[in-house]
Amino acid sequence: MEQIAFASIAAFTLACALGVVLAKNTVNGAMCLLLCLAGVAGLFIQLHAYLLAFLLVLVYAGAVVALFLFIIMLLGAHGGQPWRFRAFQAFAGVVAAALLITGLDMISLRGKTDAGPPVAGAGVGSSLKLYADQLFTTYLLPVEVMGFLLLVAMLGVIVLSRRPTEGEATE
Amino acid sequence: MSPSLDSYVLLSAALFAIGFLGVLVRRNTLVIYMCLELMLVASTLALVAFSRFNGTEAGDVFVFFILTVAAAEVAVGLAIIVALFRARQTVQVDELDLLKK
Amino acid sequence: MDPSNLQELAAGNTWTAIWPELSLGCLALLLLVLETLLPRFIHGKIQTFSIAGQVFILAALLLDLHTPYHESFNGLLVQSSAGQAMRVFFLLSSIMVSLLARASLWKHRVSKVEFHHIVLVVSAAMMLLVQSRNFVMLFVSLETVTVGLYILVSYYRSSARTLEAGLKYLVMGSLSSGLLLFGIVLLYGVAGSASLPGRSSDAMQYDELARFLAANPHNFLAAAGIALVLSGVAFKIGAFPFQIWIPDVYQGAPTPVTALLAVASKAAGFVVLLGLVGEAFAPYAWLVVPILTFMAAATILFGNLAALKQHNVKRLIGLSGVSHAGFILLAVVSVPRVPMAVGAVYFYLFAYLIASFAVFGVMTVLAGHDDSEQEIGDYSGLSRESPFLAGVLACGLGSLAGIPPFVGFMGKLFVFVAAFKAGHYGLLLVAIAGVVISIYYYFGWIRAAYFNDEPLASPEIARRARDGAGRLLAIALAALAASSIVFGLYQGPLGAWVSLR
Amino acid sequence: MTPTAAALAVLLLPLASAATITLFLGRRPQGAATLSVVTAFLVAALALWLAFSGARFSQSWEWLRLGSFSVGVGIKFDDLAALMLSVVGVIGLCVHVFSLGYMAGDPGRARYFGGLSIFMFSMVGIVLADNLFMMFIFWELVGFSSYFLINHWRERQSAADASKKAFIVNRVGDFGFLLGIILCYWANGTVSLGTVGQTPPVVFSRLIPLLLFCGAVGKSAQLPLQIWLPDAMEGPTPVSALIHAATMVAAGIYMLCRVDFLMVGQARQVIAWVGALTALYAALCAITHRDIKKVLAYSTISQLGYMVAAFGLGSVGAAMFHLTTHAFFKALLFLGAGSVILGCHHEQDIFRLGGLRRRMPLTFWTFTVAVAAITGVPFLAGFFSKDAILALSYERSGAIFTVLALTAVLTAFYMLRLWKIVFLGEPRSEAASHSHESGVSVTAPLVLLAALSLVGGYWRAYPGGFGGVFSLIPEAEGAARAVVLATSIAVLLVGAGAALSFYRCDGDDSLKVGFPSLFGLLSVARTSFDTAYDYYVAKVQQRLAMVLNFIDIVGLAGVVVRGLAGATEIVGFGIRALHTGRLSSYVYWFLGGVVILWAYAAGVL
Amino acid sequence: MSTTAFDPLLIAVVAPLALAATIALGAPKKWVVRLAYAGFGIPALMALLVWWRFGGEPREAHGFAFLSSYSTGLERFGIGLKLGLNGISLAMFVLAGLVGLAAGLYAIQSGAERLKTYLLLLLVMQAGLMGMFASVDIFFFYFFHELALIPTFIMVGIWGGRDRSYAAMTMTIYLTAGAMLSLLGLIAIYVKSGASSFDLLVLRDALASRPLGETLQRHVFGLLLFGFGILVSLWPFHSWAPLGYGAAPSSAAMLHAGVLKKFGLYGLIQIALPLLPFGAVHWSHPLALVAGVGNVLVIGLVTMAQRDLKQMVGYSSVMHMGYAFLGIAAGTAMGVGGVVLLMFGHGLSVALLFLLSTSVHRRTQTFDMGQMGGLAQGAPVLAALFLLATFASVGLPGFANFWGELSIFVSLWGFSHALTVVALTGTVVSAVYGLRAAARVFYGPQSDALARVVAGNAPRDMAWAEKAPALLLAAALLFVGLWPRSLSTGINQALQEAPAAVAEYR
Repeated sequence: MEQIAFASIAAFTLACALGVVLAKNTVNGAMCLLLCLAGVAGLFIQLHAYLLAFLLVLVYAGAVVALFLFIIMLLGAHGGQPWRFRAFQAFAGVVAAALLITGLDMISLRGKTDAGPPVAGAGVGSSLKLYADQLFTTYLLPVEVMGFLLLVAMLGVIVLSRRPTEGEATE
Repeated sequence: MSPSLDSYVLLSAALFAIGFLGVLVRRNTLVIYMCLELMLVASTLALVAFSRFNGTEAGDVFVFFILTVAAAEVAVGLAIIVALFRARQTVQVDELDLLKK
Repeated sequence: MDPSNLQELAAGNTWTAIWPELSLGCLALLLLVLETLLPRFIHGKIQTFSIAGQVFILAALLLDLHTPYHESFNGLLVQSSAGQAMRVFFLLSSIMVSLLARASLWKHRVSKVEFHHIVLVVSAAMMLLVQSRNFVMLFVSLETVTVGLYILVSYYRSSARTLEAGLKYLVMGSLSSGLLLFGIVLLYGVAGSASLPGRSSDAMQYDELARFLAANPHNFLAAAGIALVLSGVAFKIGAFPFQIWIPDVYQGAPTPVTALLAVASKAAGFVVLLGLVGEAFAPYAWLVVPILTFMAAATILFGNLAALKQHNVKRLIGLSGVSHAGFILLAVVSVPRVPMAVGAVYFYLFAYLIASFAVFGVMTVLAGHDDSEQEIGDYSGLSRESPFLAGVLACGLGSLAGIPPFVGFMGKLFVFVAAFKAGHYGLLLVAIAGVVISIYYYFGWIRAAYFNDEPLASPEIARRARDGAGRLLAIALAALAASSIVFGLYQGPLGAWVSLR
Repeated sequence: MTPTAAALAVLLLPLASAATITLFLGRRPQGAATLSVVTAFLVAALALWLAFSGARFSQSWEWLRLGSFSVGVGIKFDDLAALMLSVVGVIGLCVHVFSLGYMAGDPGRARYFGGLSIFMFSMVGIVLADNLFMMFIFWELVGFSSYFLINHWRERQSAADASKKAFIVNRVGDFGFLLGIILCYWANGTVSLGTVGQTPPVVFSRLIPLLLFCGAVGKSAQLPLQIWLPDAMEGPTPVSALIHAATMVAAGIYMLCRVDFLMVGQARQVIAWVGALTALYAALCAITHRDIKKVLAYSTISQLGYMVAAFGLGSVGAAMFHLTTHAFFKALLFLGAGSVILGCHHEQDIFRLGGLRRRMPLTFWTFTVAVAAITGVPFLAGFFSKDAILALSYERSGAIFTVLALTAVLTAFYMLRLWKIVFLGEPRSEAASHSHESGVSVTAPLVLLAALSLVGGYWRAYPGGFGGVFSLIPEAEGAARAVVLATSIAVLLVGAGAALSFYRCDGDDSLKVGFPSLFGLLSVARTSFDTAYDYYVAKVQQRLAMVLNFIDIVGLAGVVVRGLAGATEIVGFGIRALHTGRLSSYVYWFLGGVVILWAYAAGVL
Repeated sequence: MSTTAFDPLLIAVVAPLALAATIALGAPKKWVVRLAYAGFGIPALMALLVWWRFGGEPREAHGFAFLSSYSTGLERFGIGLKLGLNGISLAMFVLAGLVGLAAGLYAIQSGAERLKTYLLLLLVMQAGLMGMFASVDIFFFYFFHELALIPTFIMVGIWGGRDRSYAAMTMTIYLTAGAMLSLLGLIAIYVKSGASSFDLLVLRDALASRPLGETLQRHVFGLLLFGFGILVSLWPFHSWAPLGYGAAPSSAAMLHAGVLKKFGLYGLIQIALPLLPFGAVHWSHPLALVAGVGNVLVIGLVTMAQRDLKQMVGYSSVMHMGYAFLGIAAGTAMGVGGVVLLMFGHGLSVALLFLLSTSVHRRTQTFDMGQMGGLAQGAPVLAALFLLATFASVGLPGFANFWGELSIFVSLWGFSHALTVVALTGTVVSAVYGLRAAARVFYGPQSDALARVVAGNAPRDMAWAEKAPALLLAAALLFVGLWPRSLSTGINQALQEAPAAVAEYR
């Protein structure tokens, strides 16, 4: 049962991921990304990381993809630019894909983890309490740094997207 | 029987590769950026799987940081793309070649 | 997890150990506060305040240089004398960047305080980065640095070039972060694997990982992970083939940011690399050393050859920086066999800091509104218009070229000795070829500044050369030029201190 | 004064004089001249005192030591050196005094006398040297003084060329000389004349003597390096007398006599033949020349050939004896010629002179003595010495005897041609008709040398004796004696008679008029060496130099160096072009990097 | 190892630097020249002083005297400023002092544009030269060399003649390549000796008891040979020399060709031979062949083909370096001692020739010998000095060069007969080009071209300011030429070890 669920979610996720890459229309691409993330969240749940699945949906689907869509609309960039394949680009793409697949194969074939079944009991990703314990003891410093990171990002967004003020030199 | 760790890792690697491929072949900055996000998500998937199967904790905590970083990065990245669009009226990377040689 | 354990863990967070980072953070916040509190017309002074604050922290830091090697924050960080050295390094660089920004920002109508704020935060993050002994900490501080730099690179948002540079840096940077992250994940996963000997419960920790790797000397997944992590770090230091973004981004970025990228960000990358090569990946020298050897050779050759025909000074300095990364890599690959190579890396970094900022200083002073278009030809006749700037430039370039009596020569000497001790003879020959090629373009630059009889290319540049740097920047530049000679002649404190390990 | 101190004084006085002139007397020609002449006088006096007091000694000081290699400076004063030193001193004094008159009014007098002093120093050095290195040192220095003095009139292109030629040709000879010395050093471990002479020297081949002989070939103008000496007549005439007739050119002979103990039979044979052929060849050349000094120069070469032949035939005595007498009469000839030139306002073409007998009687008579001496009129100096050589050759080698006898005929022929055309008949030019005898400083040396030419052949009369040398003079006995005597008188009569009867005192060369083809042949023979060398220098050596220069500049500095730089630059351009500015292409670099690293990690690479 | 209160070596190094710094920091204009006089005079005085005292000075390790050391903070690294002289370095030290003084005096009166900077750079160069030969620590030996080298490039670039930019660039790249290779060789010795010290005395002790392996010696000596060889213009790596010297301003050319270039030879003698005797033997034959045929014969002939006076001097200097290499290849005390004497003599004579070439140029406005002639009439002193310099470089006895060449030739026979012949051919060749140049420039009637340039005015002879440096050099040439023991005794003492070690392997 779990196998079937995994297989179907995995297939769905992969398909959506491919959709992101292949979609002509940017909006469709963003929707594919959203679905793909949902798939990953599903896998998280299968891995008992409920909290993380929730976070993923919340942060990614709720914020990130929404932001993407918002920007796409803002810039009017959804009008799907046609795929402009040139022979060289196509060739390079095929080669790249081949190389990546080879790399994947090697990882999967030679890099077997030989892991047994999942360790019993839920990980920290499953409950908010355990998670918070970790975050506010061992990983307190990174959390603090993350605060600064977010502050910087916020300032950056403000600075960058403010309309050029009067008299600011433009080219 | 539950799916093996290897299958999760393989799936994550595949997602990662697809993301990379997207960065390679697409010319639309926004799509490229989405593909980059896809790569990050692929990493989190492997991380969670490893944590689960190995019974270690750090991975799960790490995911939190990755998600936060990704959000911040997206915000900044999109701001840059917007600013660039304002300056150049395009989101196609092929048209961005003021800096070369 | 019982509460007492939590108490214990919380008590492990010895905040005093990171007082310089905290002070920098506070200073950064203080800047924002001052911006909102103070009236608009004295906002310019906030920049000076920021510099003064940093100098104060630097002074305090210099009083507290020697620190025994110890862990803090439950092993997330490690404090040591080398860490102190790098704190000084990043402070120096951020002071210089602030000074340069002060000279550069007024040419653009952009918000100034935020710039300084971000520089401070980025510097603090770099300090944490080089002290990290845990991949979570590493990633978080690295991303803080990176996100900060995304913003800084695109800071002159009205310039299409700057934004293009920003986008390129953004995409390449995110890509490399992705590679690094996936590598970390692979390592974490394989090291936690229950079926392998030496399983580690917390493989994010360097020492845990090293223990696991030592027990599994030829694990494929670990090797793949290491390769990916190295790719990510190689992006930071600009090692071949992950250096390709450098000239474009350096050219487009505001000059102070270019300096930050070229010096601090690169140095941070190298110290991270040292930590990885020397500690976390030490058992995998069979993999790391050949990869880095290849990278070093290719980087030296590529950087120098690409710079050979480059006329844009920012691209040139970027490409020359690539070649310097190659030289430092030469020392890094020697680390597994020769302990003194670590000292060589630190010394080289300091030499590079001194020399680079001297050059960037002159570049900033001479730069107009659009500083991405400065050519070597623009420097012709500089020595007549401003002997001071020309002298500083000559000291900087001489040091970069590695000729005595400048400090850069000592840096190269240490690196060469280390590489020779480690037996990398072929690499040394490549390095020598690189030095010889590099002489060509550094000399071309000096030639423009000194030998050309024609006046400066444009009256504007001539005016800027005559106006010179502001007083603070001039003092800093003079100090850099002087120290490039003094430390070349008398390595006393620097030499002893850097080779403390 | 101890003999050693005296010898040192002889050596160093001229050096001191030269130094003083260079440093302080450059603008005071009179002072320079006086100083130089006084020095020459002191040198002559001390030299004669040393020679005749019978002091014979040797002493040496180390001058340089590097490892096992040591160069000494020392004095070896034996009979040979005493004889040579006396000759140098006397001739030197005569020439110095003569120069006072000859060079009066020349603006470069100070330089000239400085040069003479340097020459005296160098020449004395050769004479006194007790080892071959030291001899080589002074050997080179005389070459330099010769160069310097030939070049005295430096605004003349011909003087500049001649001096250069003299030095370079000598260098060619010295090339062999030095090589010979080096070989000798390695064979014997020393080149001290005393040490090598006492123990049986190791002469591992004919090479050493022949190489040393090269030095003599250059300095004494033997075939095939004789070309420089006629050109050297560009220098002032006293210089020609002193350096290019009496002393320096004879140093080659002196040197050979010094290293007599190194000689081996086959080498001697070569040396004898070179000498004999030189004697004959130079005599032939002398016949056709119009320049009074150059005729004398060829005569000098010819006589030097005699001496070399004598040495080659095995007699140091005969060679040195002829050297001594030749020094007297050849110096006299040159000084006489100088007197003529001075009297005739620097007219040197003999066919534009004539009739000087009456206008310059003293010069005429002394010159006549000299001509008589060189042609071997009995009981004059040349007669004895030439006889000795003829006798020697008669004894040792019939072929060489024939050659030398033939040369003697020619000598008489060209000398009397010269004598007759210059002094007899009527003046054939303005200059000659206004000629006049010069002052006492010019004539006094002539008289002194004439006296010496008259009596110089009676070697047994020399006070103090140079037994070490003169006892070695061979004397023909019995029938041989008669044959030699007859031959020498016969050749004199034939040669002199032919010249006197054949040449007429008019403005043209009778030989050229009478036998144009013979004259042409002789002229071609005379210039053939120069033609050949000029061809070599201009067409071979210079072209080779140009080709190598081309290769160096175009090939090495151009193609290789610039080419390498260019190739690097092209690579630079290529790499620069990799920065396309397109993000998408940059991503491929990352992909490439990751793939390479993966491949290496997987062991594929 | 005592640090004496009065250390003439340190003074000789520091004085020019300190005065240069004073000038750089803005000494009043009228003081600049006076400071420069002091800056060149003090090292020369110190050099003469140590020359005078050297005989009576006690010898410490390996024949070195005047030893003193100063810390630069890198003791742990085996680097320290250690000064001292043995007979070989004494000769070079004196040479540097004298040529430096001459070059300085000549520069002061040259009236060059931006004279202050010019003098400043020359002073730095002078300090480097003095330090180079006074250093017992081979790191500082290298360091001082580079310190002197940099100003050369700059001077060629700023004050050079035609093609100066290209010349400066070529020179820089060539010499950097040479310097880097030799640095690598020095590092190799440092690392492989096991002594972890750059102190030559320590290295000698260490390697005497435990010599490097033969393969290693071969490689390291090869590195040093090629590195130093490029610096000394070993054929075919000589292209920079005529080009650079042709373009260099006179004082820079004097100091570089006269003194700085000897760095490579000095390094081979003082470092490579004693420390790597087997390597020396291994490389001696190829070295001798290249130097003999390439430097002496080929470059000798090339020199003959030159029309440009300065380039000719440059090429002739390349040729004479061939003799020096031959002496080193011979490897005996005789040969190597000869090289030291030759370095001394050649340094003086080539400096003199460059000085006089510039003086000629000043009067004729050209370096093209085809256009000159008859200069001796107007400028007899110049002519006399030029003749003297020419004969000195041709190897006439009475000048310092002669002793060097003689010893080299004699020693060479023991090494290779054929090459001795080749080398001796060089003496004829050098006479040809030397005298030809003298004749073309000074003798014969005044050329039309020259007459046009001077336009009726007879060229003036040298004034005292111009003459003094030339006389200084000439006097030194003659002094050592007449009294070679003044140097050879010390040189001989210093050559007790190395040739013996070389001989062991031969």
